[in-house]
Amino acid sequence: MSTITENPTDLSPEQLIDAYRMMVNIRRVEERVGQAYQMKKFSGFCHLYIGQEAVAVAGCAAMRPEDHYIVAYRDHGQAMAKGVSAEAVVAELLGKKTGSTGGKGGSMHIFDLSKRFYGGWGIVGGQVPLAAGIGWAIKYKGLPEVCVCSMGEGSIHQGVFHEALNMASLWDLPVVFVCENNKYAMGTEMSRISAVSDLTLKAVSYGMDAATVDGQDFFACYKGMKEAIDRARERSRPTFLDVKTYRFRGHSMSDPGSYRSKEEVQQEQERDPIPGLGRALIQLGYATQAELDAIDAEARALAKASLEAAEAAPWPDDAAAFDHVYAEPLEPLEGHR
Amino acid sequence: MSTITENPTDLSPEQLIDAYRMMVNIRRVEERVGQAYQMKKFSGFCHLYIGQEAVAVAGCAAMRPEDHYIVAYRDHGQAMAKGVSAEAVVAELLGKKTGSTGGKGGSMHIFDLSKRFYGGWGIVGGQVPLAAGIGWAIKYKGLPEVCVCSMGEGSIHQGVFHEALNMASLWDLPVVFVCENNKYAMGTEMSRISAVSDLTLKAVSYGMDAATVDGQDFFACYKGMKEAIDRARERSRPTFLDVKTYRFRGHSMSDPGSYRSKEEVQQEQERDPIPGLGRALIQLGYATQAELDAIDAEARALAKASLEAAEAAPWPDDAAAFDHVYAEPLEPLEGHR
Amino acid sequence: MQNLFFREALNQAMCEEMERDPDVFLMGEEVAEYNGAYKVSQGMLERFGPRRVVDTPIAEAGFAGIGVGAAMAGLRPIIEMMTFNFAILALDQVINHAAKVHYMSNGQLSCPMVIRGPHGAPGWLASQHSQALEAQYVHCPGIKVVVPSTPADAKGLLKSSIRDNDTVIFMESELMYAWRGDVPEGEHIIPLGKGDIKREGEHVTIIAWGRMVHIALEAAATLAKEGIEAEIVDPRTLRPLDEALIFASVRKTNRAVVIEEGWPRASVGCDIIRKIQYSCFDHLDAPVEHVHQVDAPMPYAPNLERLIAVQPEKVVAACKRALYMA
Amino acid sequence: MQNLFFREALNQAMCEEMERDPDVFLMGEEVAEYNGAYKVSQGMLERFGPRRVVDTPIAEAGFAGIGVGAAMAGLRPIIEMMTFNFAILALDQVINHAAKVHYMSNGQLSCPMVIRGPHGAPGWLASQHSQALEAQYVHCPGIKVVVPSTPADAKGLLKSSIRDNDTVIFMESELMYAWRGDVPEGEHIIPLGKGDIKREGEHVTIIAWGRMVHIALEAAATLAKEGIEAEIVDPRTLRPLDEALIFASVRKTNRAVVIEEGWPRASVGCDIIRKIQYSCFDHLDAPVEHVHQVDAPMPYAPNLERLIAVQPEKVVAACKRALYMA
Ligand SMILES: Cc1ncc(C[n+]2csc(CCOP(=O)(O)OP(=O)(O)O)c2C)c(N)n1
Ligand SMILES: Cc1ncc(C[n+]2csc(CCOP(=O)(O)OP(=O)(O)O)c2C)c(N)n1
Ligand SMILES: [Mg+2]
Ligand SMILES: [Mg+2]
Repeated sequence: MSTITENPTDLSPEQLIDAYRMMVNIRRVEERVGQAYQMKKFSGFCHLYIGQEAVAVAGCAAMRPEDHYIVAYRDHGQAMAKGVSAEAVVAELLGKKTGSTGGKGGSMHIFDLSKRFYGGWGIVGGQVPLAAGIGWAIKYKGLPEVCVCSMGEGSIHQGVFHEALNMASLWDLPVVFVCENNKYAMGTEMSRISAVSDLTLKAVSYGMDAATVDGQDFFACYKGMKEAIDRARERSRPTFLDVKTYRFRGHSMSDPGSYRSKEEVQQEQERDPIPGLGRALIQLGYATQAELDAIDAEARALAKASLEAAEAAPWPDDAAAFDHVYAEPLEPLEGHR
Repeated sequence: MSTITENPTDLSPEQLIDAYRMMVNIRRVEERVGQAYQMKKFSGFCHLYIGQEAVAVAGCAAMRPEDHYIVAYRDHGQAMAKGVSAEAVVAELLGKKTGSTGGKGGSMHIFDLSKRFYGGWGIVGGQVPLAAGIGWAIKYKGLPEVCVCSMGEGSIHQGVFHEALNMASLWDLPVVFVCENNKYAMGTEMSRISAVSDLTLKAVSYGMDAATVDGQDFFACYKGMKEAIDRARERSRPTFLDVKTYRFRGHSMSDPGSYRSKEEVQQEQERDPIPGLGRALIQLGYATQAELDAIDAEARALAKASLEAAEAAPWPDDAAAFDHVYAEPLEPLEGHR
Repeated sequence: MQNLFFREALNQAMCEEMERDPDVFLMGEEVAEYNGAYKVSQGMLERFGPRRVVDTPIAEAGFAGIGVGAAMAGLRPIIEMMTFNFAILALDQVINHAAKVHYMSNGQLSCPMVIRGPHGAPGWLASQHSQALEAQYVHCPGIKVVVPSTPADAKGLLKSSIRDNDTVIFMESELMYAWRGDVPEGEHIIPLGKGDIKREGEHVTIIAWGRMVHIALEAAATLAKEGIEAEIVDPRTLRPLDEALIFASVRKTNRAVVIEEGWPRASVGCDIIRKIQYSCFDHLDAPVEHVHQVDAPMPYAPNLERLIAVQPEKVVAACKRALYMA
Repeated sequence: MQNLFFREALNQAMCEEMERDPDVFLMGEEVAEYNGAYKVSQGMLERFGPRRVVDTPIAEAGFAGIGVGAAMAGLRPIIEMMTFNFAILALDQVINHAAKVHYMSNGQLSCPMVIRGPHGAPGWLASQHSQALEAQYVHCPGIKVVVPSTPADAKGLLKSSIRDNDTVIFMESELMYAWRGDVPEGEHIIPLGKGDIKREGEHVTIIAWGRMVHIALEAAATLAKEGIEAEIVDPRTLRPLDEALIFASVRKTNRAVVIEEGWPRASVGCDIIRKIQYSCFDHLDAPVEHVHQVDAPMPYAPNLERLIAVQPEKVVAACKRALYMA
C-alpha cells in the first residue's frame, strides 16, 4: 500500500470526499438490504455490488449529470452513484410504491430518467446495443453528452456485444463500454468461458480504443473513465474498458460460492476500494479518520432509515399493475376484469 | 502473371487437372443456370458463385471425403466441389424431383449427406454455430475429421459468428472458418460495415490462428486451406481464413450492381481463377491448351445436359410436400386434408 | 387521388413523417445506398442524407437494439428488417427490451420505434425465407402490430405507426410491393386499432389481413357467383384488435372464417377464433373455420408450395363448410 | 416407487439416458461445475465427466446452434437454457435451423436435440424473468413441445424426449423444482403426444399443463365443495397435442376452461380453444373459457404480481361462468 502525496485527479477535495461518502453509502445500504433479504423482507434475485463500488462511483464522478448511464441487473450501487436516492432504491427492492419504479421493476430494474439512469436490465448483454442506441441519439442530436454502459465480463460472449461494438466504432458513437470484470459470471471463472484473457483484444477487433483498469483503485478508475469519457465527448469515439474488480459477495443471495476459495475472497478484500480511498484521503490531508468515521456512521443511519422507510411504505396501488403497458392506455387489458 | 515451374502442392497432376475441371464445370453450369433463370425456367433467389470457384474447389481438394462442409446460400459451386452432381444441383434449382433435396430446399439449400455436404443455409451467419457443432461432434467421437464452414464477409458482424468462434477456440474444435470475402454483402462494400479492414483481427480476439488468403489463386487457396485443415485434424485447433475473392455477377439475379463500377469488375475479371490455374497447368506441363479446351467443351456439355435433364424431370410428387416435417410422420398435418 | 405502388405508399409515408419530425430516421440493411432491398426506401438517402437514412451491417439484434436505445433517448427510429424471417434474431430486443421498458420503468421511458419490412412467402424461396410470423409479436403485450392490405392503408397506418409512442411492428407483404392502389395525398392518417370492411356481405364473415385480404376477395368473387355474399373484415391492426368490428359482422352473418398466411397453431387466427367463439357464442350457426398454411415448413418447388400455402379455393371450401354447403 | 423432487426426476432421466446412450450429452450455462443454476444437473459432472457435461459461455444462440450442428452430425445434445426467457436469443437457431433442417434436406439430416430449462414466473423477478413462452415454440412445425406437471411425468417425458429424433422443447416450471412426487424407477417412458387425465369429473373440463395443473387441482377442490366436479386434462405434450383426449372430455362435460400461465393472445390456449370450438361445436353448452396471465408484463411487487398472474380463484370463477353459475 503506497502512500499518496498528490491528488491525481481534477476532482476537488470536496468531490473526492463526496465520492468516498457515496461508496460508503452504497456499501452500507447494500449490507443492510442483504440482511433484509436474509430476513425475508423481500425475495427474488438480489445481486450485491459490494466490492465494486469504486467503478460506478468513479465513473459517475467522471460523468456530468446530463450524461447517460445504462447498466445490467447488479444495479443498486450504480443507481445510487448516478444520484438515485437510497430510499428509492431500497423501497424498490421491497417492491414498494415509493420505489424508483413504484415496485414494477424491482432489484434488477432501477430506472430514473431524471438522473439519466436508464436501468437496470436483466438479459445478459441486452443493454449493450441499447447503450449504442443512446449514443446514436446523442450524436444525432449533436449534444455534448456521453453514454456509459456497464456490463459484466460474462456478457462479452453474447452476440449483441459484438454487434454493438462494431457499430459503435464504425459510426463513432460517444459511448464508454465498461466491462466490470469481477472474474466470475455466476460460478464461472473467466478463463473457462473466454478463449483469450486479455479482453482489450475484443476492442482491437473493432478498431476501438481500450484500456485495462484497476477497478479496486478509485483513482485508476477515475482516470480510465475520464479519458474514455473525454474521448467520447470530444472526439465522439467509443472506448472499451476492461475494469478488473471483484465482488465480495455471491452472485446473488442464493449463491453458495463454492467455486472460489475463502482465501481468494479474503485476499481480494484486502484490496477493498473503500478503505483504499479512505487512506488516500487521510494521506492527502483531505479528511481525518474521525471524519471518515462520521461518514460511515451517517451511511449506516442512511441504510437503516432507508430500510425502515421502505418497510413502512405502502405497497403499490392495485391499479399500478395495469398501467404503463402502453404509452397511452389501451384499456381494458385482457384478463383484467 | 508470373511463370510457375514447380507444383507448389502435394496434389498429383491428375488431381490438379480434376480441380481445374471442377472449376470449369461449376462455371459453365452456373452460367447456364443464370441463363435459365433469365429465361424464367425458375424463380426466387439465385446466387451465383462465378469468380469464387477456386475457394471451394481448392478447399475440397484439401479436404478428405469424410470431412464435413457447411456453407451459406451461395452454394451451387460448393456443393459440386464436394461431389454433388451437376444434375442434382440444377434439378434442385428448377424445383424438380430429381434435385438434391427433391425440390424441397431449392437454390439456397443444397444438401447431400452422402457427400458430407451439410447445406446450404439462408440466414446470414446462421450456419457458423452449426459448423462449430459439427466440429464438436467430431471431437466428441474422437474422429480424424474436420468441418469446413464457408461464410460471406457480411456475416462476420452477426452475433452468432462471435459466439461460435469463441467456443470453437475455447474448446479446440476442428473447424476451419472460411470467410469468402468477395468485398460486398449485397450492395454494401466491406469498409462501410466493418470497423476494421483486417479481418484476421477477429480471430486474434479469440486466440485463433488466422491467415489472409488470395482467393483468386488456386494454389494459395489450397495452401491456406491445407494448413488450416491439417491444424484442425492434427491439433484440433480452429482457424479463421480471410479469403479475398470476388463475385463477377450480382449478389443474386435481381441485383443491378450499381454499387460498383464496370471497371472494377473488369479489373477483377483479369484475376479470374480459372484461366489462372489453366495457365499454370500448361506451364507445369500437366496439360495442353487443347486438353483444357476439351475440358471446357465437356463442361459446356455437362451444363447443357444437366439443364435439359432438369427440365425434363418431373415435379416432386404432391406427397412430398407433407413428408419430412418430423423424423417419424405425425399425420395428419393440420390444413392437409 | 394518386395511384401508387404499395412500396411507394410506404415510401411516401416515411418521407412525409421525416419532413414533419426531424427525430424520425430510417436504419437497416441496404436502405440507403442500395435504395432498399425491395426499393421501399428509393430516393430517401438522396433526399434526407446519410445522417437520417442509414445502412447497417448484417446484425439484426444489434441495430434493433440501437433502435430501442435511440427511442429511449428521444428519437423515433424506423428500423427496416430486410425480411421478418431475419427479425427472429432481434426478437429478444423486441420482447425483452422494447416491449417492457415502458412498464418496467413505470412509464419513465418509452420506446417509440417502428420495425418494418416484408413478410410472407414470396414464392420459390423455401422454408427459411417464407414465413408469416405475426404471432411472435401479437403474443407479446407492450408492442403493437400492423399488417396493411392496400397502398392507402399502408400509408395511413405507417404514418400513425411512426407517430405512435409505442413500438410498432409493421409487416408488409413482399408479394404486394408492386401492387397498385389509390392513395390519398398528404395527411392521411388511419388510427391503429381500427379495422375496415373490405367487402360487405350477409352470409359469412371472412376475417383476413395483409395479402390474405386479396385471397379473401378472390374467394368472395367465386362465392358470389353461387349467390353467397361474404363480408370481409380486415382488422389492419392485429394488436390492438378491432374486436367490435369483427363481432358486429359475425353477429350479422352468424358464420366466420379466419384466414392467415402462416402456420395454424398458437397463431393470430386462433386468437381471433377464441374471441369470436367467446363473444359471439349465441350467434354462431357453425364452428369458426380457419384457413392457414399447412402445418409444415414452406417447400421450394412451386407445385409443393401451392399445396402448403393458402389458396382461394381453400377459402371457398371453408366458407361452404361454415354454411353447411359442403 | 421412489419419492423425488421434480428436479431429481429430471436428473434421473438425464442420467439414465446418458448411461444408455453414449451420444447423449448435456451442455449449458453452469450445468457442470456449479451443478446447475437450479441444481437439475447436480452430480452429473462428477458422474459423467467434462466431456459429457459441459459449461458454456453466456451465448445462447451460439450453444443452441452448436447443439443443432452436433445433432445433425449424429449426437443427441441436451441443451439447458438457464431459463426460457433467455432462449429467445436462440430462437433463430430453433425456428430457422433446428425446425427446418429435416424438411429442407428432404429427410437426409435430422436434429435430435432437447432444449430444456425452467420457465414461468417464479415470483419477485419482474418482467424480463417471468415469462411462459410455450407459444413461441408451439407455433412452429418441425419441433415438439413438452411441459410436464409432475415428477413422474417429467421423468417419463424427458426420457422420451431424449430418445426422440426431432428437436424437443422441454419446459419445466421453476417454481416446481422443489416439489415432490412418486416416480417409477428405471425404464419409465411416456410417449410424446399422449395426455393424461389428472382428475376425473363430469361437470366441466379444465385443460391445463405444467404448473397450471396444480392451480386447476386447487380450483377443482374448491369447486368440489360446491358439488361441481371438474375433470382436469393435462395434455403434457403441446406439440403434438392429444386432441382426442381433450375432445372426449369436453364431449362428456360440455364445458371447457383452458388455463395457461402466459399471455392470452396468439397463445397455446387460443389454439386449444380453436380446436375445441371446431371439433366439439355441437357439444358445447357454453363458450370455452380462458384463464391466463393478464395481457401485461409481469411486475415485481408481489401484490401486483398476484393481480397479473393466474390464481385459482380466477379458474373457479371461469368454471362457474362456463356453468352459467356466475
Ligand atoms: C441472456 C442471459 N443468459 C443468462 C442469464 C442468467 N445470468 C444472470 S447473471 C449471469 C452471469 C453474468 O455474469 P457477468 O456478466 O460477469 O456479471 P456479474 O454478475 O459478474 O456482474 C447469468 C448467466 C441472463 N440473465 N441472461
Ligand atoms: C440474418 C439475415 N439478414 C439478412 C439477410 C439478407 N441477405 C442475404 S445475403 C446478404 C448479404 C450477405 O453478404 P455476404 O455475407 O458478404 O455473402 P455473399 O453474398 O457476398 O456471398 C443479405 C443481407 C439474410 N439472408 N439473413
Ligand atoms: Mg462477472
Ligand atoms: Mg460478400
